[in-house]
Amino acid sequence: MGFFLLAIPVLAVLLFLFFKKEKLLYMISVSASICLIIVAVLITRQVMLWGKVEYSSLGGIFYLDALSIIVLDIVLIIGLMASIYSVGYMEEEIKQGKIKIGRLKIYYILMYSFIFTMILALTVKNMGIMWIAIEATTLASAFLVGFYNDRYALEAAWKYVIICSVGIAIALLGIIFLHLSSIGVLPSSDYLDWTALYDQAEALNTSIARLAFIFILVGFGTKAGLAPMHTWLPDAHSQAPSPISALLSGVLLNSAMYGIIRTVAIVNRNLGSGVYTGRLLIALGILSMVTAAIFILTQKDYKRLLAYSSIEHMGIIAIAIGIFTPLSVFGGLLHMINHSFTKSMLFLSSGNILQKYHTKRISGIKGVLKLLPVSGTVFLLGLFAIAGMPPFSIFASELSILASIFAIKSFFLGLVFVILLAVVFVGIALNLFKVFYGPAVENNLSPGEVNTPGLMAIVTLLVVISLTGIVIPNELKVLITNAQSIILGG
Amino acid sequence: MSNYFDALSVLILFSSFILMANKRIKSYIKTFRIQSLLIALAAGIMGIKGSFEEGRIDILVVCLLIVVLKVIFIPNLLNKTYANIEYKVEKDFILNIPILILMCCALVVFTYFSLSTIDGINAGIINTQVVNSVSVILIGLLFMISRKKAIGQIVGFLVIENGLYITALFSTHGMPFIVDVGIFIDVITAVMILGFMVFRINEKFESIDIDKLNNLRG
Amino acid sequence: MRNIVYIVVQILVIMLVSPLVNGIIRKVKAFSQKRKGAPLLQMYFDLFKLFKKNSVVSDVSSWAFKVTPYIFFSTALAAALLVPVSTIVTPQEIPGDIIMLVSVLALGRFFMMIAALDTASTFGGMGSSREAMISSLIEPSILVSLFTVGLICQSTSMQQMMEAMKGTGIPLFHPVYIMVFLALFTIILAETSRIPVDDPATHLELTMVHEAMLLEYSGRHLALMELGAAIKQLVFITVLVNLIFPHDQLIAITGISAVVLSLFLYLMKVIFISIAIAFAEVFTVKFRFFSIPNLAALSFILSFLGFLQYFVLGGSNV
Amino acid sequence: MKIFSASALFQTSILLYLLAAIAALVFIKQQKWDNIISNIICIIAAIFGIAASLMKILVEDMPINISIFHSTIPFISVELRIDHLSAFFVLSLSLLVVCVSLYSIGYISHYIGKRKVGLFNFLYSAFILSMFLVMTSGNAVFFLLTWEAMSLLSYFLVVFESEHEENQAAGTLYIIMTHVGTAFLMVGFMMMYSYTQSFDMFGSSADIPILAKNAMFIMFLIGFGTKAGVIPFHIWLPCAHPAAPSNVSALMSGIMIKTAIYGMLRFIFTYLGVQSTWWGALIIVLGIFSSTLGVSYAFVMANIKKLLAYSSIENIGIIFIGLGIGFIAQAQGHLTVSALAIIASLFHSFNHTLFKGSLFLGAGSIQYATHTKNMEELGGLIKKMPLTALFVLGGALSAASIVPFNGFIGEWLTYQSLFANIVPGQAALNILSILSVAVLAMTGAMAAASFVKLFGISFLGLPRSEQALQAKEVPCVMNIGTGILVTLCLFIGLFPLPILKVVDKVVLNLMGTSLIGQLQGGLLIAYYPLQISGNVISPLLFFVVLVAVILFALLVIRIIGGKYSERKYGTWDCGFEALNSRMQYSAAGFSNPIEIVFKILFRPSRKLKVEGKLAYHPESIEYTTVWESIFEKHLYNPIFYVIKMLSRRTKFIIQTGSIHSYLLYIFVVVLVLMMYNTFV
Repeated sequence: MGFFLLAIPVLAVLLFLFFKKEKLLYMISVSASICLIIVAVLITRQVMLWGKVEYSSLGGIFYLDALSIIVLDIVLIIGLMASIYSVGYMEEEIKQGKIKIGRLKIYYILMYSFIFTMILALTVKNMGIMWIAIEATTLASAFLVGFYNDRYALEAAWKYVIICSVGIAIALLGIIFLHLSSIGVLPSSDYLDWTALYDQAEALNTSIARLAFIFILVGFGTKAGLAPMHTWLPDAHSQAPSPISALLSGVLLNSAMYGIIRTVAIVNRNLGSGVYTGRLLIALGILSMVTAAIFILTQKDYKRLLAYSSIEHMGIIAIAIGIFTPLSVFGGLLHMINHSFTKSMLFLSSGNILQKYHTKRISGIKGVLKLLPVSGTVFLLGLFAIAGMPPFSIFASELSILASIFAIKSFFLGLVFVILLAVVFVGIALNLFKVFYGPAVENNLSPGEVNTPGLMAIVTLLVVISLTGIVIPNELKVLITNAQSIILGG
Repeated sequence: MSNYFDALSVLILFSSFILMANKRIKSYIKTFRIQSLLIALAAGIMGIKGSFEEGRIDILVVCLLIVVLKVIFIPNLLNKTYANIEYKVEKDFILNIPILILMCCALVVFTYFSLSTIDGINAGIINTQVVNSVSVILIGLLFMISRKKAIGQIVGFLVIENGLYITALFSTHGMPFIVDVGIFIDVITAVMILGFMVFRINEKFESIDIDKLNNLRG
Repeated sequence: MRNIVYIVVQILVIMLVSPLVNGIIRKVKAFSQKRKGAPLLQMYFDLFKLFKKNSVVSDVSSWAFKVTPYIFFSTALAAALLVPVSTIVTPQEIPGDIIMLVSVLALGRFFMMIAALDTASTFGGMGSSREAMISSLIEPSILVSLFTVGLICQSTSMQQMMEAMKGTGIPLFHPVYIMVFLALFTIILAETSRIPVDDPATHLELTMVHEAMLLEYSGRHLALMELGAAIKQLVFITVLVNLIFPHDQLIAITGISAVVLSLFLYLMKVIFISIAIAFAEVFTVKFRFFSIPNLAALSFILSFLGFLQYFVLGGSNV
Repeated sequence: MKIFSASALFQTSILLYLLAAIAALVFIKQQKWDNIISNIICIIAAIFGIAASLMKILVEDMPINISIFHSTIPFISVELRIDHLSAFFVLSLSLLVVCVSLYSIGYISHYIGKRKVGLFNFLYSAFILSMFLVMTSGNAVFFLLTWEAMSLLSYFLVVFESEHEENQAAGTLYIIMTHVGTAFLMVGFMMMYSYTQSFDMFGSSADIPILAKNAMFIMFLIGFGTKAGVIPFHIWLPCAHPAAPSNVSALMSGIMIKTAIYGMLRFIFTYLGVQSTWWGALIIVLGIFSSTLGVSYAFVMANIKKLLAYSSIENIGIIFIGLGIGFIAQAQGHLTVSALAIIASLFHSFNHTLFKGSLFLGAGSIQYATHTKNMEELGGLIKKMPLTALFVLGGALSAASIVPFNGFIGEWLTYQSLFANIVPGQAALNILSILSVAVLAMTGAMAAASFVKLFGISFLGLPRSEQALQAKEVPCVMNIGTGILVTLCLFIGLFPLPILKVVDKVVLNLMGTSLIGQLQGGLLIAYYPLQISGNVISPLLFFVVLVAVILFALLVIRIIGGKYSERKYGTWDCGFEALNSRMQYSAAGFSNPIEIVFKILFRPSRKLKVEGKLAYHPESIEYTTVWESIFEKHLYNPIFYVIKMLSRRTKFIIQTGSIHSYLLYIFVVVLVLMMYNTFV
């Protein structure tokens, strides 16, 4: 089964290379995504059945367990949504003359390479290869960020590649140190194998493991958008085409966070407590939330605003992992899922707004609910959702995380957490709510939606996040609980 | 044996000092080539040693890759890129050079103290080689910070990669082969992408001065 | 039976005495101005005449205008029922207390202010607006001063308070009551449209408050409004005299003669206060409208000081 | 499960609200039917609600537990627990909903074809449902969930007429304030969780140390205070309530802000238990500020709905004063006084629901007929809309706490509890109490003045605009809705005891102390005078006396003056040509004296614009007064300004656009973390 996971994107990329017709490209893309989803469902079932799935091919580096399957499923679902959305989005871009068919081809090739690298990162157990895959995601998405090829896009892409590569390089240093700490403990065939590292965690060299954690945290933290290494994120998210922004925010950040979580599990097991890693994670998490709050308060560009909100939520997840109790880890993983869904929904619907108004500046937009009744509504509700209003799902996970903070009696942290959430909400409300109402702007835009497939995608996401705010399927809960015990041990 | 490695690691560190002291693009590309050569040398010695003692040849293969890619291909590519863009002679660094060199010294000291927490330092597991190579990484980062030109940043990035590689080499005698190869592929792709982007930047901004890329703020 | 006697006595006394108070005040003022002045009973004649006159009603006005005189009058009379003139003639229980008293008067005032707006006349609006201000400013001191007395007497019912005050000797020598007395006296001046707050004799647009609201009334409506105002004035005077100058403890006898004696003493006290009010009117000038808040503040401070004397500063036993 | 148990009735009611919301969406195409159907279902649901809550309070003593659903997500569940207190608030809600929904059938009809009626009705029913659930929720998380849902839904209702800029701004301000308030609640709930390991708000708080309890009290006070609109957290209220459609304003002002009172009683009074006297003192201070400032602002407003909104702040202040006394007395162990005070505040909150509901509905009728909320454009409506005028007058009298309406009874009880709370020897508390008395007195008088202004300027005199001249009486169904509420106001004012008995039962259940001994009487209790510790009032008797006196006066005058005859003639116009509407006192003129007296509060700035060449005969004079809101100017704006400045400055310091600084951050973080590792 696992073979298909990697084969389908590769196949799709090959097909994109050969075909040239617009319709055909759309079809390939959507059907590839659907196939991936089917495969994912089957593998998820396997994982649920056996706890983990291992493959012997290529030296047995492929491995899936509850933690990776959660992130993987997010990748594939958001990937499907993005590819459905892309159909309408790209049609409109071509109609507006912004891009040509040739560019469309490149777009799809890069997009599926991007998805491929992420799948790879999540399905291997060798940390070195995971690192390679994560670095490859940067490279695959670099041109997607710079897709529009103007000054801004180019600038964003340059910063994206440089900062992420440097950050990731530091992560490699961390991985080297982790490797170093295991020398003499693991047999050479198990070098860098994270399951082996985890099993033998108590025997690792503690002082090196601590150092390794620092470098990995900074490295993957850069990719995950933790402040102050977040600086590439708002630029890249705001300049990329909207489906790509959705993928970056909803998927890429999680993959990087996945790397951190794996390391935390190993290092905490080695140290015997979560205090050392917890302090660092919480510090960076709070810093991310503060940064995001400051930037959201007076943000003038709505895609950047959403990007900063991603930083905030990555901070929240980092805090949750840092607390390192069952409840907090559960909340953190749930939050990862919820954030991905909500944020991709927001980026996708913001794409519709962008295509209608041709501006990313908030001040240039008025009367969204009139012009784009569906996307506007989804966007508005999504803003409430992302700010943590019930009955949307983010509220539920934030509640768990907050409860876990208070359960360990760190009131100051809890207070800061709540205040920052409130400040972010204030920022969103102050800046963005005005775009929805009032008459449509004077430059006689006609009301009506353009992206029908996209609407399907975002409405589906809206339904999902509303429902999962109240109840999650039992299977998911089991998966998260399994992942939680993978992280916490025992 | 380890004396040779100590000496090599110091030389590599020294080469990165020189890199930092270089004012012009052409000269630091040259310094980078020399540094890569030193690394290839280290890898070669280690590889020969490995093939004699354990029968591994993967380090040798990697050594070959280094020679091909880092000593020959990438510097040439950078030179070509540099030659292709119209380039006016401008000051390329932010702080002045003596200060930067002093900062590099401080970094080495800092790295030493930072790594001294490791149990058993200087007792076989980890030693001056590692300190030196980690310092190279940090110096590479500092180099990126201190250079305004796009090519300077690429070189800085490559120095970081070099530092990483020798860290791996000196501390763990090389990563698993597949990982090493993967890293190389990544690096080469990254450099190619960056090189391509330098052209674009030159096209759009009429300069490869990275300071001009400051439209996306706040 | 007791209740019916109470109601009859109360209504008779109040209705008969209230115009007299106006007469006395006018007479004293006339004397002070070296005039002979109108007869003491002039207001009775005026009312009688007005009852028989036709009413002229503004064609702009609505039912609110015509209903108001009746409501105003009846609230004044109902208020009078809450304040016994004599503690000898009392019902079993008065179904209302000082809070109710204030609220009942507020009902009358509410309608009076509305009626003034009903005619679309400039003066009406002016009077009503000014009345709104004065009443808002004076209300706190009414309640605080009455509350202070009530708290000492352990009841908010006027009847109980009067009963309790009988046992306090000469209240005016007590720090609490002297403050309350001064406060209540000021309140009377403000509430009954006396100089220095208002001038009942004026019809100059700049100074009118109460009169401005009555400007459009005529005939029986006017009579009811005038009578109501007079009753309201007497109610306040009664509150003052019966609380601060209790007299029934002086009466040793019982029976009808005691009632007569009590009422006579009451009348004397009312006349005394009327003369005092008249003197106050004679010796002051009308304030600028926006100086009235100072007066209100004064009366509030007086009542508040009275409260402080007992409940905060400790005071002596009362 | 018995069919006729309170529990079943409650569940039916909830289901019916749900049905109403769904029906509103189902019939979205047939707007007319949509409106009628969903409102009628709401009415039926509300009637069930009334029955259920009465049954609960009067018959059943054990709290009802309804556990509907426990989610797979930690803490999230749908769990109801209804005790007397919940039932009492549900009673207020349901009563109001019956009338407002009746009213809505007519009121919303003018949206048909112009706006999305189906959407409106969906939001409307869901909003009611959310309030219902807030009052009956069984654990803190579900409370929070429904609380936020309530905020969200009411936000959408506030911005429903979103084409006006000020409505959008009002909505944004509202949602921000309420969300920030909720954040404080959240902290409070979380502290609860951290000490007791559960979100059970009916459990014991014995494990919470006193310091934490104090902190939680502050959190709850700010959180609920924001929702209640208590000064200084009130700034959203005068913007949001007028912005919403009038039936929604009636709900928001009438009952939504009361959920905060419910919350305070539930979480502070019963869960935490009153720990020290300063809690109550703080609440009283807030109450004093709210009632004085609220009513002062109300008086100067020319916008009817703004006036009503500020009046709500005032009434919340009065309720707070009552609550504060209850808290103080509870802390001192004077249980009877405490019970009296809590009864007073609950009763006043019930009354406020009725009269503020009716007034907002009345304001809605005015808006329906004239399309304006501005008093300066109204006048003379009493002849065009006699019924509406009558109802607004009734509501106004009640709101001014004048006998024989219910507002008075509530205020009387508050006075009585203040009275009982003053004993020699506790200096600070006595001063606070007597200040409350003064404040209540002034508030009463100024409220009366405000409502004279509201009624007098908009209904009496000459019409000030074309719309007012063209006004027609609103549909009968709207007047029925308003009328029921006003009749109830009068009825409760005359016969306070039945409903007081209900309140007493609630308080008995809440704190184990009751005044029932003083409120004895069987079926005929309605006719008994109200007696609290020896002080008696009988509004009914007063009313009878009033009527008797009027009849008596009529009789006497008839005898003396003979048959009544009148002559119609114009109002005296000072000798000018003819009376016109511009010669009347305007709303601004009416409130001018107070405005000048309280200059320090309003800081009015006046502008006089004179047009025309001749100095003494200008063509037009325009006089405008602008008030400063001291809280916005001196509290909120500076805070906002500082935060925004900070944000704007830091933004460009952090995200400079220069890649070098970005790399520097990474560099510094690496060094710092390495340092951390060395030293820790």
